[in-house]
Amino acid sequence: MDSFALISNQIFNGFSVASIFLLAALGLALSFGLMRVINMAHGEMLMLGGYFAFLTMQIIPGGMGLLVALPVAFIGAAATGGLLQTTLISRLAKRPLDTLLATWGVSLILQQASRDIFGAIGVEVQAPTWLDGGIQITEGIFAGVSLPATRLFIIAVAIFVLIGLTLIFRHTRIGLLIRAVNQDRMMAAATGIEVKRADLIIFCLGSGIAGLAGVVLAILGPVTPSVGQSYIVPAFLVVVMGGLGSIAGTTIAALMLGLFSALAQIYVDVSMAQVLLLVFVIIFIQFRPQGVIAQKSRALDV
Amino acid sequence: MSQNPILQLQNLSAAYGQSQVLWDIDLNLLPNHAMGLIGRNGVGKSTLLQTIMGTHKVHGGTVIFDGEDVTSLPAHLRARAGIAIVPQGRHIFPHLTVLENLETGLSARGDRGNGKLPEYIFDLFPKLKDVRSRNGGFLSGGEQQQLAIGRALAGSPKLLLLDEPTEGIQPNVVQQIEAAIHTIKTELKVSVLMVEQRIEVVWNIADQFTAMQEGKIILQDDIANMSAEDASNIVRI
Amino acid sequence: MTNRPLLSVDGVTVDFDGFKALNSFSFILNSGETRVVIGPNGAGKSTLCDTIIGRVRPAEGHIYFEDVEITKMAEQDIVRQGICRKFQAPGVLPELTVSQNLELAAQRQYQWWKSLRQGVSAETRTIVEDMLERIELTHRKNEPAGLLSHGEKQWLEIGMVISTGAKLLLLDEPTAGMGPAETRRTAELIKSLGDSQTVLVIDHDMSFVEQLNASVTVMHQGKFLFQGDIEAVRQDENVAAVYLGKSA
Amino acid sequence: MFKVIDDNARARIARFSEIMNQNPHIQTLVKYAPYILPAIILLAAIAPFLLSDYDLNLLGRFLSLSILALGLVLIWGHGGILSLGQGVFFGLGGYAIAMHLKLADLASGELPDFMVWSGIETLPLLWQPFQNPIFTLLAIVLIPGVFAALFSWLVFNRRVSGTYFALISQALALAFATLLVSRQDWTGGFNGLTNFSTLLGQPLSAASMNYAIYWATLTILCLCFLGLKWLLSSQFGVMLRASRDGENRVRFLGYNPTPIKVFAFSVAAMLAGMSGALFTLHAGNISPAAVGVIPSIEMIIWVALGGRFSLIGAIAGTILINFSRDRISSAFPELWLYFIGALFVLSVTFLPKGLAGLYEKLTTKERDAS
Amino acid sequence: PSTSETPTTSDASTVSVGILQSLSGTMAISEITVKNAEILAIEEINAAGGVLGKQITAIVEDGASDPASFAQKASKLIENSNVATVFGGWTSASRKAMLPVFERTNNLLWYPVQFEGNECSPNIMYSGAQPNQQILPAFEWAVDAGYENYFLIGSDYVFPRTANLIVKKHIENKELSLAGEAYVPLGGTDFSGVIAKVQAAKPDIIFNTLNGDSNVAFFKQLKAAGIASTETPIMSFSIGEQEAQAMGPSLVEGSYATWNYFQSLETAENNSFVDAYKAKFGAGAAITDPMVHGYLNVYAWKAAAEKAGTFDVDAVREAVVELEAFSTPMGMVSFADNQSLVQKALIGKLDASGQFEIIADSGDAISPEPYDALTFPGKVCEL
Ligand SMILES: Nc1ncnc2c1ncn2[C@@H]1O[C@H](COP(=O)(O)OP(=O)(O)OP(=O)(O)O)[C@@H](O)[C@H]1O
Ligand SMILES: Nc1ncnc2c1ncn2[C@@H]1O[C@H](COP(=O)(O)OP(=O)(O)OP(=O)(O)O)[C@@H](O)[C@H]1O
Ligand SMILES: NC(N)=O
Ligand SMILES: [Mg+2]
Ligand SMILES: [Mg+2]
Repeated sequence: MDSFALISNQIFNGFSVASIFLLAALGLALSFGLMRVINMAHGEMLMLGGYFAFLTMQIIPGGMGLLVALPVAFIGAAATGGLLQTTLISRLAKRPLDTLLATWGVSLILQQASRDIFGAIGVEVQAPTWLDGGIQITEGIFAGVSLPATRLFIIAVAIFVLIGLTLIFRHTRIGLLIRAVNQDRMMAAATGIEVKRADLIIFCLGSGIAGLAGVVLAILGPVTPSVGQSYIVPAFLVVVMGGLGSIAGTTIAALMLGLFSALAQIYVDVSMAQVLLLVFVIIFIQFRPQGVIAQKSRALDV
Repeated sequence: MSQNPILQLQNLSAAYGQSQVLWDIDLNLLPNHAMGLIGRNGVGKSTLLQTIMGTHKVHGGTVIFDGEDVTSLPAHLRARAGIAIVPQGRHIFPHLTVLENLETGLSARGDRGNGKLPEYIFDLFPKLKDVRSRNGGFLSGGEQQQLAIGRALAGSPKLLLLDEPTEGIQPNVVQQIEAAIHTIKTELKVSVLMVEQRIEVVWNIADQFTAMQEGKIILQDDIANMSAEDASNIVRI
Repeated sequence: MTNRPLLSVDGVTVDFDGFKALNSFSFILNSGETRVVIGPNGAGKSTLCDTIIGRVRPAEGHIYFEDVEITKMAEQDIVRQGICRKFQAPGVLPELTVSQNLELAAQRQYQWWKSLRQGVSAETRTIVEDMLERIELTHRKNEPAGLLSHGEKQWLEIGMVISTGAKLLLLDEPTAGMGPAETRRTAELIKSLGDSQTVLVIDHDMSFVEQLNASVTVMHQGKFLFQGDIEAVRQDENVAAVYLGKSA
Repeated sequence: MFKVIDDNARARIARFSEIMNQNPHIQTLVKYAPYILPAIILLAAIAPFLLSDYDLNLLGRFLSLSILALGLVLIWGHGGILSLGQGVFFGLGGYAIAMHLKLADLASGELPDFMVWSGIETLPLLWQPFQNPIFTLLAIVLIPGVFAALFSWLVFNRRVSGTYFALISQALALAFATLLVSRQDWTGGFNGLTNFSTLLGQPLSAASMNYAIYWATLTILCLCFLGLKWLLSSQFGVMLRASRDGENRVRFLGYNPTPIKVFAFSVAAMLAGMSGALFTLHAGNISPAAVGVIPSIEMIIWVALGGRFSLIGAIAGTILINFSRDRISSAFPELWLYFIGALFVLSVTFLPKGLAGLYEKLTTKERDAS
Repeated sequence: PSTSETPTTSDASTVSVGILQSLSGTMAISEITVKNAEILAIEEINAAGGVLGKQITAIVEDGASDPASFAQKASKLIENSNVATVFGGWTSASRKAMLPVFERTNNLLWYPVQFEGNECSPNIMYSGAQPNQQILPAFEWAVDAGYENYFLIGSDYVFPRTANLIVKKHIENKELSLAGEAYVPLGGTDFSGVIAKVQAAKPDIIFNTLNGDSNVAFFKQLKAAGIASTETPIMSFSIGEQEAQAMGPSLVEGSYATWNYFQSLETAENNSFVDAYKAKFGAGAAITDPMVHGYLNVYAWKAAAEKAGTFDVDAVREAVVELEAFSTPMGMVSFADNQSLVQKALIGKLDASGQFEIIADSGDAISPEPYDALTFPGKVCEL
């Protein structure tokens, strides 16, 4: 296999890594857009998704298990996220940085709780047989490129989520109301929108998506109490790069970071690639400090 | 005057943190009436409207709207009960288009209505039709003001709270807005509570007036009883 | 010295995704004069201010202040040239006291290391005390500015802008939300500035404009429409059609 | 926990506990408030004669950490800059002194042990200046300061702040720890640097050395405290708070908020650097585990609990949490995470101004009542 | 866990010892099992009458997976609790952090885990394998089996890096080839880039020094990428019975590991140890190499103290290395003069039940060499 195949492989890997970044970051971006709040326990929603997948597959092993696990993890994580939102985050509505810290506390508690429940060592979800194999290209210029089915599946999940979200936001009334809350909470309430419910919906939705990401991670590796932590920092960087609350921006940022990370790994090791990822973001904001998709407004944001 | 008031404030008070800004406000507004609320800067006029709307917390006393005690209702439920506000500073949703801004106003109808914008909004403010697909944040002040009123009307309210609707508006549009408010009151049968600095606007539209000073109501009467002298005293020339 | 151009705006076009908020607009302000700019909502008045102060960058044209081109300068550098602007929505620093807000404006020591000292100079203090009197906020000087009402904030901000000692003040709707009494006092405040400070005032309140007794420029759709004193403006048919309406 | 108590100290302790016992009410707390601080400083100064070696060492560590906490009051409380990456600057200071200590122990031509087993043959250029103690002392302060200035300038100059800055600084902590681990040949990797024997020619294990380091820490802490008090009450403090509340407004008054924030951030980083160096002396080692994401965010909770606007509160919070950690994690190791997690949630939710805010509230209420 | 805050040496009938492992944090899962084994040994000794006529009191402290905490707690145990000796540590980082504390206080640490060598302190007893007791025997086995092209992958910390440095020297020395070398941050789970490199390099065998959970991700993604362990065998150095069972044996079945002990060892001593452990800590428990080292450390300390007739550290230390070979679950072992354990290396192949089938061993017990002569010429252990 030549270096061309290595690069092609890494580009493909980049898309799959980007899909994970995206699934991990979307929920963050949504609630950040709506409430200016970053949920530091978002990584634990991924973790929950993983454990829900594990539990589901204990009950329904085999090929069907994974397909059932997806909705189960979505609902489970969404419910947990909803609980977190109503009990804690809604109390801190006007103090975004404090929310960040409080949710970090929640993250510690959730990690320790899952350590007590499931043990510190990872549990394992077995990928169904229909995800064995993949596409191996043996001829032509892409010879040597292999597209494992698991990674194709991850990309498919991300695309599915993106389409769903776009439909909701652009073409439903709920989407409009959520965008209104996003922009002026006080006024939204005065026009008759139930702001807290919009928060709750977004939070559940975002957590649910993280739950899906957790299932996806479970196919790739162990489900551990700290599984969310390993993806959360890149997800934060995606949010930073994406621009406020924009799905398109988040998607583009995830793609850029995923591809950058994968391509960097051709030349440097994983550790250095992580460092370069931050350098990349800092350079990026020199050019586009408002993120990939900037929202223009005339407000003097004093 | 056998009618029941559409809005009744009893002993209402409000505060920002430790500092109280409204003291024992009593006020009655009759259906299909317009009331002008006047007073110096900082006496608490905006706070009073926010407290009626429910976007500011009631500290004490009661708000009765259309015969029901709404004191403990959150803002969105008061909106659905039929209160609408055009706040000071307009608070347009900057990244929604004009049309979308108007559509958010439909939420106040809850499940009522057919989800369509009432035509009269565009009759009142033809300009909005021209800019309907522009983002609200890009409109000029006057355009935004019209949009804010339109958005409030989209929910078919029974009571419209207007906080300095002519602030920063060009003179001929002020006339339009005045006319629009008049239409809103007389033809759409919406009661109006309006904070206004321009005494002539109050004069032209309102049936009653209320003057505030330092968080208290100091005078309340029919506009017909207000002499020019009163007017100038109130605003303390 | 009143006839030396202080600010000249030369053929400026501001383009918002195809919409020209300013359209080859030119404009000259002489040192010491007070100029009122009026025009319909959306005519581009605030955009003109934004452009002068560097918040919006023109697609075409140049802006000179005392013969120095400021078209592309950083905001704070434009301010340091001697231009200060009041925004339409009041922008005071909510957690600083009223005095501190004014001190910040008045002391004009822009290098950050010069702030490494206790207290403000006696000179600054005098300016601030004086200004507190003028804007009638002496009794609230030690309260956080965030506790002021909308109108009081407007006054504070006007006070801040004047205290900077800027040669050119841009006042965008300084009387918005003020009653007749306050409006009158604002007009007096502006008139009391004398020749040392050039003022550009934007407002819709014709009685206020009248009190200022200054020359008036009328804008329309990003362009120049009319110039003259208030009486001439009142007489002009075009202005009546697009702006003043039947009465006023 | 009391070891040696001479008569003098006994008398002072007696007086102190008298104050505490006689007057359990807050009102008297107010009355004695002016004496509390001097009393605490005095107690801290004589702590070497009161505490066991182990507890003294702990106290020394926590006082070192307090220096970092002071910096957080500056940037977070007064500047509105939430940095989740203070561990980086802490680490830079810690590694700087650790590099010096490693080199000081070696005969010339020798290499630190970990370089040998990482396959390095000559001392890297990066290490060479650290042979010089003066350079090292400067480096402890200046490297974090300059690096922080560069980093924060890149971010603040592009007007990126608030939550974005918090997230970027967290990524910085991750990147720094990762880099330390992956450059084992230069940094000792995951193990970090440890096993130091002398400081400025004196053996570190001597008891007198422990005392000296402790007193040095206490002195530096007091000086930093006074310096920051001055800075916060200066015009710079006003500008910093102004930039926190209205960055654009400040800009349109002709000031550039970027250097103000950068300077504050850099000062906090210098404090963190000193803190890291002193901590390394007390702890005898520095490793990536002390500087990464998790330690960095724990630093925030010290200040959140103590009070983000209060210098004293920050010191109190730091000492309180770290002592509880020593006690709780020994007794109930698995409870510690629940405890610190709950502390985050509760203190941030219910005590936004921390213990200092609570104290203020109680005392002003009392004053108003009387 | 049994804990105590008060010093106990004044009590004539007991002697306290410290147990210092991570009971929280990422390492807890592994280290708690070692703590359990150490406690088991202490209880057995107490039940049999104690040591030098005294009952042993174990004071357990949590190192919290953090080197600075290990150092702090070590000095707490020694200086506040006055323990006679300490059993503990797992990561090299924790050991390195504790070393100065033990040297300063002249106490003794019993360290139970395989490590990278390059260290010998008079205040530490190293019972875990030195590189020449684990890595090199595995390499020699691979050479004998005819593998020529080696890919080295490890977690990014000192043990993998140093172990691989040694392996690389030996590969070079034997004129074999290095297919690649890659490190992933501890706990890392994204192997896409590494696997692409493995695919590109086509090695004969992979030497795996990944730690903990990273292994699961690595094996899974390897499988997903279509690299079967039958074609490209993997030799692991940190996968024990516990890890294998948690990972699901099907994932790692057929891969190799090298240790000094496997649970599957069929000896009477081992069977009784395994039974005793399971009786106390649950039938499902997996028994691993570091646990046995932790367990035998306690017995070695007892024997040495009895030989010396005192708990005095210097006397005990001298006595340990003079002890006759003694019987342990892993067979007869003794401590060499450099205070490391003389022991055999075993190569196991993982079966479907999560146990290792022992397929080769080093024959004789291997003398521990802290410094590999080829990689670090001229370095010797001077105590
Ligand atoms: N967000 C706030 N926080 C604290 N105090 C406030 C706040 N907003 C207003 N206030 C205080 O409440 C008082 C009343 O303010 P309000 O805005 O209701 O006055 P107003 O009558 O509407 O004034 P204006 O004519 O200027 O709009 C003011 O004196 C002000 O100090
Ligand atoms: N950022 C922007 N993007 C797009 N259009 C904009 C933007 N800013 C202003 N506009 C448009 O430019 C026009 C001029 O706006 P400007 O605010 O300058 O008007 P104005 O004369 O100040 O009006 P008013 O008297 O209502 O304050 C308006 O039609 C507005 O919609
Ligand atoms: N010694 C080890 N495995 O860290
Ligand atoms: Mg108001
Ligand atoms: Mg304007």
